[in-house]
Formats: sequence, structure tokens, C-alpha cells
Amino acid sequence: MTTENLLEIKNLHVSFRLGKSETFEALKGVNYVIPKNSVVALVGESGSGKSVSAMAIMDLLPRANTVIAPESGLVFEGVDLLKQSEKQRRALCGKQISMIFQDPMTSLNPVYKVGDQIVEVLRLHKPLSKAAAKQRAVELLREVGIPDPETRINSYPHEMSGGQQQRVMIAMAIACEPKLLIADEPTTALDVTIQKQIIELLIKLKATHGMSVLFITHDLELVREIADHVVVMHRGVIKEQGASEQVFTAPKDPYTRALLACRPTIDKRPIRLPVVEDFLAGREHELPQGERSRGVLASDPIVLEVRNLKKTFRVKQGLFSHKEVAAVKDVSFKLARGKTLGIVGESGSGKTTLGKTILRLNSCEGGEVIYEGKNLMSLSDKEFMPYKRQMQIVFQNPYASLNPRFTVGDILLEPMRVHGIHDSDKDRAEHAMQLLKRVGLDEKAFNKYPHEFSGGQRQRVSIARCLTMKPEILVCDESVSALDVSVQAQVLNLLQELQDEYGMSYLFISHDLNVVKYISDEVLVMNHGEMVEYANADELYRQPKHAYTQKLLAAIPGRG
Amino acid sequence: QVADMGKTLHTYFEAPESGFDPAKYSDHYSGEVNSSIFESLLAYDYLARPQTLVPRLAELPQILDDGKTFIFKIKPGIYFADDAAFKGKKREVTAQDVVYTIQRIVDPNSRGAPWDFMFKGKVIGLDAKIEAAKNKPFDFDKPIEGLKALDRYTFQIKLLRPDYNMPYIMAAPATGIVAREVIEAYGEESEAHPVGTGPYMLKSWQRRNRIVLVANPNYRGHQYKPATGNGIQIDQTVAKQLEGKTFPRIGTIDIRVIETPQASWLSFLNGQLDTHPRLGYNYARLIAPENALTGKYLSLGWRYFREAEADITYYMFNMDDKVVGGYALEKVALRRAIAFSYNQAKELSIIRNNQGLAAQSPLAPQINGYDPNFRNVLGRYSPSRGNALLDMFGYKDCDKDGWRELPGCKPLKITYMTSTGADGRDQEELLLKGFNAIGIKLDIEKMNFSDLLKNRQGGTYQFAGGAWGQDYPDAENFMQLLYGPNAGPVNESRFRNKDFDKLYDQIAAEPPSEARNERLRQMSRIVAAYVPWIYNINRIRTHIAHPWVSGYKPHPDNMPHWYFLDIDAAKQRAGTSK
Amino acid sequence: MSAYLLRRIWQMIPTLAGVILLVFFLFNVFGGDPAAILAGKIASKEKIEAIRDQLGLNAPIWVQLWIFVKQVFTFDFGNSWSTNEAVSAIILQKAPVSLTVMLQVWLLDAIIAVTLAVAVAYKRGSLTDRAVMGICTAAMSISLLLYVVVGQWLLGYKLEIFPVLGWSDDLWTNVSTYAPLPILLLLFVSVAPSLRLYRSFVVEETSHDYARTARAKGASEHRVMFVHVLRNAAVPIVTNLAMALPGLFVGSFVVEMVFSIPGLGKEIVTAVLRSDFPVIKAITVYLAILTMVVNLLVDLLYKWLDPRVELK
Amino acid sequence: MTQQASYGFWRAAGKRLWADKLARVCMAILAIYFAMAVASGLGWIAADWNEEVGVSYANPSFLGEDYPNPQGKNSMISQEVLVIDDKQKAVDPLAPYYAEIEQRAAAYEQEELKPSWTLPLGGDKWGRDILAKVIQAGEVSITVGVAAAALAVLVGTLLGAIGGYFGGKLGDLLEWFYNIFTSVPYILLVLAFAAVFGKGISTVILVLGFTGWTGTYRLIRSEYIKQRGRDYVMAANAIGASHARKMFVHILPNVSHLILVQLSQLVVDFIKAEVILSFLGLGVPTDAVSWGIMINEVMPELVLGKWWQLAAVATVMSTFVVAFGLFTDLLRDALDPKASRR
Ligand SMILES: Nc1ncnc2c1ncn2[C@@H]1O[C@H](COP(=O)(O)OP(=O)(O)OP(=O)(O)O)[C@@H](O)[C@H]1O
Ligand SMILES: Nc1ncnc2c1ncn2[C@@H]1O[C@H](COP(=O)(O)OP(=O)(O)OP(=O)(O)O)[C@@H](O)[C@H]1O
Ligand SMILES: [Mg+2]
Ligand SMILES: [Mg+2]
Repeated sequence: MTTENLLEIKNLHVSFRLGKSETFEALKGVNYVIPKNSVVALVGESGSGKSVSAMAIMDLLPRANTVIAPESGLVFEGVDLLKQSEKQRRALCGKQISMIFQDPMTSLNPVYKVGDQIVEVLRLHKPLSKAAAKQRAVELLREVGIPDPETRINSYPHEMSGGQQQRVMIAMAIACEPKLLIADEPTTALDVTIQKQIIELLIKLKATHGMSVLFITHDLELVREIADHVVVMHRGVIKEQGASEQVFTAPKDPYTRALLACRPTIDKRPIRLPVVEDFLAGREHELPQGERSRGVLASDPIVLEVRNLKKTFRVKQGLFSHKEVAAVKDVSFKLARGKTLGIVGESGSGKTTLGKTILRLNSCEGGEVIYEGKNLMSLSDKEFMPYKRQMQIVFQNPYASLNPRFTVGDILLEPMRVHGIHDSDKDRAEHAMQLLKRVGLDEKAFNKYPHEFSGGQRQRVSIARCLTMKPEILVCDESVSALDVSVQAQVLNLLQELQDEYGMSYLFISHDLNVVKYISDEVLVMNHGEMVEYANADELYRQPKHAYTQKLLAAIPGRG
Repeated sequence: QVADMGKTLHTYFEAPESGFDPAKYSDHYSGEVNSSIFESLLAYDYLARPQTLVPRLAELPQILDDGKTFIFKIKPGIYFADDAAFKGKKREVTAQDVVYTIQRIVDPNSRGAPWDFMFKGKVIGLDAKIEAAKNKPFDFDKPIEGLKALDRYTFQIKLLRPDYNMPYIMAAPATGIVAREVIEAYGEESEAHPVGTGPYMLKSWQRRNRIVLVANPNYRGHQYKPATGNGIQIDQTVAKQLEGKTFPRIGTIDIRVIETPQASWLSFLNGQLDTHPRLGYNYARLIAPENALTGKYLSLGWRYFREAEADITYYMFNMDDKVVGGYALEKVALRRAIAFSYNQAKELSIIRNNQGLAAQSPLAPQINGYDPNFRNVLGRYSPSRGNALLDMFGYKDCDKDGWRELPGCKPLKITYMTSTGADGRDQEELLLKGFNAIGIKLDIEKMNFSDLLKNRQGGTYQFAGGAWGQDYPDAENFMQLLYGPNAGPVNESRFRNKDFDKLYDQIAAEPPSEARNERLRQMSRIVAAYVPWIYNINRIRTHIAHPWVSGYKPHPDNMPHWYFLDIDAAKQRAGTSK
Repeated sequence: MSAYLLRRIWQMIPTLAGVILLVFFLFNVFGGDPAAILAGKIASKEKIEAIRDQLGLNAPIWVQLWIFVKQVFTFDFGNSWSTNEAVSAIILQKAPVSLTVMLQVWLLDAIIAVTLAVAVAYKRGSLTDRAVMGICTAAMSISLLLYVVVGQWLLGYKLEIFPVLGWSDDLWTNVSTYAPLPILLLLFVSVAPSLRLYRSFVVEETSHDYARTARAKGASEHRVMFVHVLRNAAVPIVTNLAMALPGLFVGSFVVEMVFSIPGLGKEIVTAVLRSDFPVIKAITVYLAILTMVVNLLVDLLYKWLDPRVELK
Repeated sequence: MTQQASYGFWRAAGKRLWADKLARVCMAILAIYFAMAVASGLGWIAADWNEEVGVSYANPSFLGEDYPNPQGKNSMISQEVLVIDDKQKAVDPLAPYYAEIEQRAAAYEQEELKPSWTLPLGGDKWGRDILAKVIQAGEVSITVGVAAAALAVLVGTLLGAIGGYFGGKLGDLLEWFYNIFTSVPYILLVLAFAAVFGKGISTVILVLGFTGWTGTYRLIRSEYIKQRGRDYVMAANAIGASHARKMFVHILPNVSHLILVQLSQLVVDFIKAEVILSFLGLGVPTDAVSWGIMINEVMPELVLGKWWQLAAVATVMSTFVVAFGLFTDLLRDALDPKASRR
């Protein structure tokens, strides 16, 4: 029997020391197996311990405060990894088992070119010459769909878009054709076309090398498409596991059932999205019925107008020369009060750059951003200061954007202090607590540091930070992509409520076309820095005009 | 060539030299090297004590006009070392060279002429020439009355006043005879090209690090004949070692600059140095706690010498200062009280590790007129007497802050000036303790050495330290420091006392005698009574040499006489290779 | 980039001007009067004046300043006031000597401190870490002078491992026999502080996620620390190393003094104590130029070491 | 329970620090040193350190007496008896007062204390009690070291933060200043500062502080250059934090490790450097003492085999330095939320 299983996880207990006596048990006796040449999907609520269990396999949990209970077992090809020395385990990494991390930006070494980072893993495990390794690195980048890989291998991580970074991570992980690939949210930052390409790649690898994949994701459609087995996790325990078909068609556990029920669908737009709790408590029928109507009318008041915005990056080449990369070329749109503009497009097409540039977090080379009758781009730093509160952004890389020395409490109180919201810290703390609860985090989070959270939790902290200021305009850059469907629904509901209550306007950047469809009034499609289509959401989804848009919509999982 | 070129003497300097032009540099270490390269007309006998003049380039002078005219007969047939400047010719020393050498010493253009005081104001016609040379080249060729070459080998110097010390001056390293051609050939670089008649020549020079001398093949050779005379004592052990030898014996003198006492001590211990003049105080005490070699150091067979230096250190008051200066009774009382507060015995035993004598007069041992039995009967450590005196003369603590005020309750604070860079903390602590004991506030002000000099010489100080080493071994050289008309850069304390000055005029113009010695004692008593100075100590220095070095004997003029030394090369090798 | 370079090079001019003015001012106000020292034992007022005339100290201030400026641009600082030696000769002779010792100290210090820092940072919080850091701190508290004095006695004399002192003309003899003891003793005091500093930098980086990625690639712990973490900690380490660079030419006064090494360190101290302005001027100006060049290089290096750095 | 712990970067660090046993030991040691320094400053202890209570180089008590101690005997030496002769009297203007002097002096004459042959930790060359001396010296050294280091780090951090964060013209200006400052010979600078500030311990602190900031400046500057491009700073920018806030609230905690090592480093450096200033005439006053001065004194003593002053000062000083160093290391760990929590 054992020979058929690549990895068996037996009774895995992992806990973290938080304080002197306080511990947090992230995994409470988890059992599952990864058979050879199969795809096992690990799904479940954000913060349920998926990443922790993956990290435990790789022996990468922070040594300082992690405790793995002695009764746990990790049997890889018949050998219990937990009984092996650090060195032996390290030897497996990269070669036999490799991993795609959830947070690519912080996971890539910022001071080395991406090419060199791929070359490194190749040369560590394969007898390749430098040139050959480089050659292979280019191929790998091409395989993961990075355009122009010959020049891209010379880029530094910070010069790449979120999706590009993620693909570099993927290239690195598959470089040595490992027996087990652990993919932790490998496609969150990828647009559907690329996502499709990656999935195909993984399936090909599985077929050609007999590779197994432990696939951690929130995207249930995707799971259904590729997984052989599904493991459903909730708060550190496994709720249900079984063959993919069985779990999807006949879920046994109520949590699984609830989870499946929460999936947003592209053709419905309920007033309020259902969340897991609704199903668990049997309240799904009490949800407000009916559909929301979306769209912008000519009469809607405009809060923000962007005209011909341009942004070019200068990328160093050699010691003295540089070349220019046009990330945003001539984008114009209008954002109406209380409405949402969805921005979609290929990874690396300039969505993040557009968002940052509007908020003057980047310099820009041309164009105007009109807000309250003023061109924000021509204001001095000082004149711009008062507008900052009105315009906020939830960064695509939540982890990097959180000060590592601040607790969540500090992170949330900070903006309120800066802008003098509330009179006392006590009031502010109360407000912060409320927000935490509304984004689905519990009170304990208040005193924790960013590195103590799961990817989805960090993203919610970032969202909460922006909401403390109740800005008029909020840019959400892949803000819900790391969240499981239930929490995602919860956050989307929150955004919707705020919009209803205060008339906030959103620029909503996402690859998840279902979500974009659900939340947007208008949609802007970008490709290679250019705006290729800009229309009301319903209209765009119904009748995509541009070829790229059509391609995009066709690639939505569960559709094709 | 008598020297054995295979022999090398390794020795050291404790501070760096400046350059080897006798007229241009006044630092001691340059002088040490110069005294082996250049020769003066006269020299001190190597072993005779007290210091006795003997012929060198010239015979002892003929003294005429009661000490106003001196005639030197230069020995014929003495040649300078070979040098390119002589264009391949042998160059003999003549009287004209002496005239040139002396004029160079006073030429203000030779870096300010640091030695000019030896002749300035003394030689007939010379001062006018100096005056004329301001911002102009010195006219060496214009003859003057005071300096004359009477013939090729006869040199005459004529003075304005009698000065029996002139022969001593003609023995100083600064008056080492130079050849005009050489000086003019090398110009500004003369300090790197010393060419003299002496036993050694400069072979290589790494500035401020290493100086190597080699025996001068042109040197005529020298044999030691002890001087004879009244009261002259000769170190017989060393005399035996020198007997019958022709010097120099050692081919190479290798001098390193080693600036820390431990480094030179260790280098000596492991045989890297053959002689170790001027041992650090604590090392001196280590090897000879009771003033004789003890223990394991005795068994090493070292040659050990403990010699009083011809110098004195002292504290001085500025007699022109409104607070500490003046001759009124209460001013004398103030200075006397401060003198009472100074613990000379502690200075000697604790700070100087007993390497010194408690100074009793302005004079130093080893010189004419010094009386080892003379005591400064007013100078004792007694803070209670100091307090009593201050009480009596109205230095009361009016404002009850613990410090005394001047009579009439004006504030009293005495400033002691000293220089930065030197570690004088022990002295300062001792001074301060004394001042505290008599309730007088002392302020210690540190400054650049040059600023200190300026303040002292310009009389803009209250209280400061001083030190003097002999230029020549006569009391006059020391008493001049308190002579009224010298008030200024020489008499820095600006002490003016008619009786003292009268006595000085007398002693300056007469040769040594018992009557002169009594006059000197009287002068010391006057100084003791008015306290322009508080005597500190006369230093004693300890010098050691390895057993394979023979003929070593430190001389009070502090010039090394390397050319009297010899080395047992075999023993040296054995001693160094351990 | 080239614009940045040009700007930085252009900025050297005001810096030099500042250095010239400041040194000139400080020397004239606090530097002391060299004439008083040169005048010898008994110096009358006229004599001091005469020397001042000769040295050009009585010329109007602006003339003296102009001479200084000219000297800076001709790199000819004339002769030393106290020894009459050409200043350029002094520097040309003595700076290489200092460099012989200090360059080795610098290199060894860098290698030892960085390696040890990485090692203890990896074992952070362990007994080894605490012990090494404790010893380092204790070792640091003792002054260089004491090390040198005791080291000379113990290693030079007592154990005869090294010569007690000395210096020769031959580079190889110096490097192989005379320099090792001074270098060793200098390392005693210099490694501890660098180590503490570097450990801190390295520790700061070890907890980043990219280290985790490197481990996941299967890189050895060694590789993780030295290739991944160290490069990220390099900016402050390089800063610290570069700060010491100009000092290499100047040497160490204490060591040169005790071991009779004819380096520049002694020269500077004596120059200041003797108010030897030409030497002070030359060394200051050369040092300023060196500092500026090093700083510029380091800033460029920042960019190379950490591509996220933007040079503004 | 959570509300109270808001905004507690520093407070949380303090808590974590207190939880560490080793840190508590260090703090206790430091507290003792500071208490001693204060007590000595107020004159409660070691006030009479300057009294010569023993013979010169009195042995430590545990070694017993050392009779052939030549220095010991010498320090008890009686003064030579001097008789003022007539010749001297004749030239002495104070001769008429001799009798009165003697009479009044007798009133001042006190019972001379017999110096003791041994002292608890031995005596120095003057016969002062080394125990009292080392305490008194500690007061000066700790004050100077800690205050000067704090000043230097403050100046260095401030300038470094400004230079590194803003760069551009302001950065250039600071670099200009730095380049000039570091090129000028140290001694000249020190002399200049001393001339401006006068004498005394406060001058020592100011001189050391205002000349010692350069290293910190450069390091902090480099770190700010590195940090200013980080995403979390951009995030702070996005929420509208002012420059000062970004520099000191956001980035500063992330470079605090550097400040702390610099601080502990400079404390040691300054304790040692203070004695160099003494050579230049502006160190601690003559009637005070510091550890640096004591260490400087021991060099010649060692030759004579008098090791106890060195032993005392080395022990006391390195204990302080180690405790301080460890404390800053632990504080640094406490400030780093990712450090282990044990
Ligand atoms: N280093 C740590 N210290 C303390 N708690 C931690 C640490 N790492 C993770 N946790 C906690 O462990 C739990 C599980 O985290 P994990 O990262 O496995 O979640 P996840 O299932 O991957 O969620 P997501 O989908 O949001 O990434 C979370 O509640 C998180 O707060
Ligand atoms: N700092 C930078 N320097 C150089 N190039 C950059 C920089 N930041 C982004 N780019 C480039 O600009 C282009 C647009 O990047 P951007 O991050 O806006 O893409 P994106 O649309 O947000 O993609 P993703 O969906 O993958 O996040 C990319 O090609 C990227 O490589
Ligand atoms: Mg996760
Ligand atoms: Mg993006």
C-alpha cells in the first residue's frame, strides 16, 4: 500500500508559541495522503492551516516558535521525514519536493535577478553548466508564460508585476521536476488565460514525470477541474477528504457543503452574498432575495477622472544604460460616485501601476487625474496631503506593505491617528476591533504581528487598514484573491455595504472575472499597458468587443 | 681604516631626530648623531668627572684679555670625509671653516638659527652682521673683528665681555665644523648630507625611524689618554677597556627610533639592542630597586650605570604677575606657602621612582659650581607652615567657600599652565593636593606646546613648569635663567633682584674658584628666599649595556661616544641568538 | 546614472572648499604657533617674528589661504615646517607603510567578522551566540594600548613568536615578519565591534521569507546564510567597511609608536602637536578626497548590492 | 484586554524584555552600577577616594603585608631636618616672622594618620584605596560613556535619517558636512570644541558626542536609503503619514537594531576614548578619576608586578560593558517580533 502513496501525513500537530505560556495550535492532528502521480487539492477557510501543513512537509516553519508534536508523522516514500536530520530533509527540498509560496514578492530574494534565482536551483540539483542552466531558465520562464523571457531573466523581482513574480516562483519550483510539488495558491495573481496555461503545464508535468501536486487554493472551480483528491480543512482539522468527484457531488461534511454553496457564480448578482455561516446555521433562505442592478448612467456624478495617464519605468541595463518599459500607456476613464470600476487584464498589463500612479505612489510621465476639480498630478506633495485620506489602496502584496515591527493594532490605529479620526486611542481601538470583526478576524489578531498570519488574514488586515479612514475612493488590488469563498463573500459584502452607506467608489483590480462581474458597474480591460475595452459590466460580459476580452472570458474556469 | 666593518652596534633613540645640520636643528637626537659625524674644536674627556675639556680639532685655547680673546690652534692634517662636493679632492680643515661655521650658527636664514644665543650679543661685530642679514642672505665674506682666521690653522674669537665659558661652547655639537662647499652644494637639503671630520658618516637615513652610520675611512684614528688635573676622577674599569686601542672600532652604528620604554627594554632584553641608554623609570626600578642591579639581572653580566644628569626641573612663578609675582612681603609669603605645600619627596619617590635627586638650588649636578652638600633650608614640605603664613598675611577664606581669598577678600585662583600631549597627570595631582592642603584654588590649563612656550616666554602666565639642561657645564648657564636683565625668553620667571644680578655679573666673568662657588650659594639663597622657582628634581638616568659591549660609559653632556665602544662579536652573536 | 555621477563629482568642489576653509580656520585659531617651537631653546620676540616671516605666517590671511588653495590644485604642499622634508615625500614614504599593516587588518577584520557574524547569527540566541558576544564585548572594553603593550611583551618577547619590533625596506619581510604581530593586536580590538555590528545586520535579514525560499530550493544552510542573507545585509556591512577605508592610509598611532613602524599615524599626531601646518594640510586634503571617492563608490555599490535602492 | 495594549511597539518590547531572565540579570547589574554612580555623585560613597590611606602600592588585604615593599617604606619617609642658617636668614625678608610661623603652624599640625600596609583591593601609587577609586571612576566613566554615546547616537541617527530618507539636496548637504568633518584631523577638532565649550566633564560629553556621531550617521543613512523604497513605507505614504512619521514611526523601529549596537559600541568606545582627551587637556579634571585613567596608570605598574589596579578596573569595567552590551542585544531581540519567544 505504502508504495502507492508518495506522502502520508499522519496525525500532524503543529502549534506556535505566542507568548510565554500562550500557544496557538494551528494543526490539530491532520491525516491525509498524497498518492503517487495525483493532484491533491487542499481547500478550506483562510487561516485554517493549509500553508502550515505545506510548510511542515518542507521543514520550513519558523524554528523559533514552532512546536511539532512528537506523535506526528510525515512519511515520504516510506521514510518518516520527522525522524530525519535537518540536512537529509534539506536534500529533498527543491529536488524531490518543491514548493510555490503564497506570497511571491517577499519570497523572492530582492537582490538577485530572477534568472539567477532559477539558475541557482537548477545548479544545486543538476549537473548543468552555467550557460546551460541559463538556457533552461529561459525555457522555464517561457513555459510559465512570461513574455520576452530572454530579457526578463535579467529583471529584479521588484521590477515585475505580482503575477510575473508568481510565475517566477512556479518556474523555480518545477525546475527540477520534483516528485511532489506543493503549490500554495499558485494562481491567485494570474489572469485566467495564464492560469489556464499554468494548469496545463502542471498537468503535463504530472503526466510526463509522474509528479504529484499538493494544490492549495480557494478556487473551487479550479479544484474540480484538476484535482484527483480533495482535502477540506477547517480550523486545523480535516473536515472531509475523498475523490474529487465525490466531494463535489456528494459532500458529506456540512462545512464542505456550505463551502460549495457559497461559490459565486457569474450569472447571479445577489444583494448579499451568502457565507458559510449562513449555510451552517441553515439561514441561507433568509438572505435578501433579488439581484442588484449594476451599471453607470451618464447622470451619475463623477468623483475621479483619469485622462491619458502614462507611466514608464526605467530599467537598468548594464552599469550605465537603461531602457524604458511603458507600463501604462494612455489610459482614461471616469469613476462615478458610489460605483465600482473593475479593472481586469493580463498579468503585467499595468493594472497595479495604474492604481499606484493615480494615488501618486509612482511618479507619472503624463496625463491628468482630476479630483474635486483639481489635477492631482500637478499638486505639490504638501497640497496633495489632504487628499490622501480620501483615496486609499489595498496593496497587491499585503505582507510587504505591512510594517513588520507593528502589531495589527498599531497598523490599524496609525491612520486614525494621522488623520485625527476619533478623539482617544480607546475609541480608535474600538473602531479597529469592529473592523477586524467585519473582515472576519478575531480579537486576538489585534496584538499579533504580520508574520504570524496566514496569507488571507494579512490581506484582510490591509483591507481593514484602508477602511479605518473611510476613503471616498478605494483601489483594491487583488484584494480578495487570497480569500476562501466564504471570507471573500464576507469582505465583498462589507465593501458593498460601505458603498451603499457612504457612497464609496472602488477601483477593483482582479483576475477573478466572477468577482469582477459581481462587484463592478463598469469594467476596464487592459493589455500591455493599454486600455483595450471600457464598458458597463453587463454589456462587456455579454458582448465583449475586443479580441483579448473575448479570449479572457472564454478562459474562465468552469466555463470551458 | 681602523674600524672593523663586520661589527655593528645596535642602539636606539627614544624620540625622533630632525636633521643632521648642526646649525639648523636644536633637538637633542639630531645632536647625538651630529656629534659623531662632525667634530668641534674641543671635546669633553670621555671618562673624566667633572666634565673636563680636551683638544679635538684644535688644542686647548690660549685665553687673553681676561677671558675676552681666545686663540685656537687647529691641528693640521685633519680632513673632511670624502664627498662629491669636494670634487674628488681631499679637503683639510682650516681656521676659515671655523669662521664660516660660527657665522652659519647665527645666520637667521638657517631655520631661525636655534643656536644663535651661544654667540649672539657676545662676539665683536657679529650682531651688526646678523642685523644686516634680515630678509637678505647672510654676508659670510665680510670680515669682522670678533671672528678671525689669523692664519690657515689659527682661529681667534674676540668677545665684548669676558666669558670663560667660550671654550665649552666650542665643544658643543652645534659648533661641529662644516665645510662651506658642502653646505652650499646641498642648500636646503643640507640636513640629509652631513659631511664632517668625525669618526662616522651617515650611510642611510629613514627619517624618524632608522639611522645607520658607518665608520669614516678618512678618520685619523683616536687613542684615549685620560685627562689629568685637580679633582679629576676617571672610571678606571672603563679606562682599562680603552687602553691601547685605536678608535673607532665598530664599523656600523645602527640606530632605531623606538618611542616606547617597553619596546626598547624588550629589544634590549632579547639582544636586538646592544646598549640601552636612558632606561624607563619603572624598568630602572625593576632591575635595580636599591640602586644596584639585583637578582637575575645581576647574573646577566650587564654593564649598569646610574648617572645624574646635568639638568633640573622646576616650577616657576611669573614675577611680573599681579597675583603670584612681586616682592612685597605678602607676595613672598604666598609663594613660600605654595612652596611649602609642594611635596618634593613624593615627587621623587612616587612619580620619579627615585630616579633623581631632590634639587636644592637652580644648579644641576655635574657642572662647575654645583655643591652637592648645599641644602635649600627654606624648602621643606609643610602645609601647616604654609597655612600659617597665609593666615598671617591676610589670605583668609572670606566667603567661607573653603578657598582662601587675597588680602582684602579679592578672589584668588592660580592658573598652572602646561602642555597637551604629555602625560603630566601625576605631577598635576601632586600639585593639586598641595594647593588643596593650603586652601588655594588651582586651575590647570592645558594648551599646545607652542602656546605654552609663547606664554612662558612672553610672560603671560602665572605658574608653570620648566626644565633646563646644560649647554655647557657651568653654573652660569643655569643662573642666567634668573638674571634680571634676561627677563623674557631666557629668564621666564622674570625674577629681578639687584643682589642676585650683581653676583651673576661677577660669576659670569670669572673662572671657577671656591670664592665663585660661595657667590653661587649666595645666589641660591636669594632664590630660595623670594621663591621665583620651586625646585623639583635633578634627574638620574639609568643606562645599561650588554656584556659584549666594552668601553661604554654615559657622559653627562648626553652625547653618545660611540667611537669609544667596542664589541666582542662572538659574544654578541651568542647573546643575540638565544 | 552618469548625471548622478557627474553631480557627485561636481560636489567634490564645495566639499574641498569646505575642508580648506575649516582646516585653515581651525589651524589658525587652535593650531598653535610653529615658530615658538622652531625657535629653539631661547627665543626672543624678534626671532619668532623672523621665523614667522620665513614661514609666511605674517602674510595677510587671504594670501595664506590663496597659497593653500594653490597647493591643493598643484598637489604640492611644500616642505614640512618642522623637518624641512618635502611633504609629498613624507606621504609617499609613510602612507604605503601604514597601508601595509592596515590593509591586512582591514581585510582580515572583514573576513573574520563577517564569517563569525554569520555563524553566530545563525545560532542566534544559543549559548554559543551569547558566549561569543559576551567575550567580544569584554574584549572590546580593554584599550588597544594595553593589548599592544601586553602583546608585545608576551608574544614578542616571552614566547618569541614574533619579533618585538622592527620594520624593513622590503615589503615581503615586513608582511611576513614585522607586520603580523601589530596586525594581530589590532584585530583583537577591531574584530569585536565589527562582529557585533555585522551580527546585528545579519540577524535582521535571517527572518525574511526569501531565506525560506532558498531553503525550499534545497540550498544548504551555509548557502542560505552566505549567498542569500549576507547579500541582503551587505549594504550596512559595506558602509561600515568603507568608513574604515580612508583610515587605512593614515595608520594607527599607537601601533606605529610601540612597534616603531614608520607610518603616517605618528606623522599626523606629531604634525598637530608641532603645529606643522603643511603636513596637516596635505593629509587633510588627501583624506578628504579619499573619503569622497570612497563614499561615492559606496553609494554606487549600494545600488548594485540592492537594486531597490534609488539614488536620488 | 486587547485595547489596553494598543500602539505598543516599545511597550511590547519592554514586556518581552522583562520576560527574559538574562535580561533581568543584566538590568540588575546595570542598576547597581547606576546606583553606585549616583551615590558616588552625591558623595554618599567613595567620597574620600583621594585620601592617601595606605602606603604606596599597598597590597590587597588577601595578599597580606609586603614589608620589603620599597615604595611602601618610601612613602612613609620622614622629611630631612633642615636648620635655617644665618646666611639664609640674612637674605630672607620673612626672617622676622619665623617664630610666629612655627607657633601658628603648630595649630595646623594634626596627628598624621599612619598609612596602612594593606587595603581591601590594594592601593595605587599614592596609597589610595583602589576600591573607592574604582567606584569614583565608575561615576565619571559611566556618565561620560552613556551620555556621550546617547548624544552621538542621537545626532547620528537624526542626521542619518534625514540624509538617507530625503536624499537629494538635503542629503548632499549632509554628505558635504560629513566629508568635511571626517577629513579634518581629530585632534584639531577636539581642540576647537574644547576651546568653545570650556573644561569639565560636560565638555568631555559634548566633545565625544559631537565628534563621535559620524559612524552612526553613515550606517543609519545607508539603512534609510535601503528602507525608504520598501512597500511598507509606500503604504505609510498612502495613508498620509508625514515624512517625520515615516522616518521615525515607521522606519526607525526597523533600524532600531542598528541604533542599539551603535549605542553599546559607543559607550565602550567613549569610556576608553575619554582618557585620550585627558592628554589633550580636556579630559576629566585632575581631582577626579575615570576607568580610562586608571587603565592608563597600570601600564608602568605592571612592570613592577603591581597588578591589582588593573585587575580591579578591568573586572569592574568589563562587567559593566558586558552587561550593557548584552542588555542592548537582548533589547534588540525584544524589539524584533520575529525573534524567538522563550
Ligand atoms: N509563525 C506563526 N506564528 C503564529 N501563528 C501563525 C504563524 N504562522 C501561521 N500562524 C497561524 O496559523 C494559522 C494557519 O495559518 P496558515 O498560513 O496555514 O493558513 P492558510 O490556511 O494557509 O490560510 P490562507 O488561505 O489565508 O493562506 C493561522 O491562523 C495563522 O494565524
Ligand atoms: N519598479 C519597476 N521597475 C521596472 N518595471 C516595473 C516596475 N514595476 C512594474 N514594472 C513593470 O511594469 C509592467 C506592469 O506592472 P504591474 O505591476 O502594473 O502589472 P499588473 O497589471 O498589476 O500585473 P499583475 O496582475 O501580475 O499584478 C510589468 O511588465 C512590470 O514588469
Ligand atoms: Mg496560506
Ligand atoms: Mg499587479
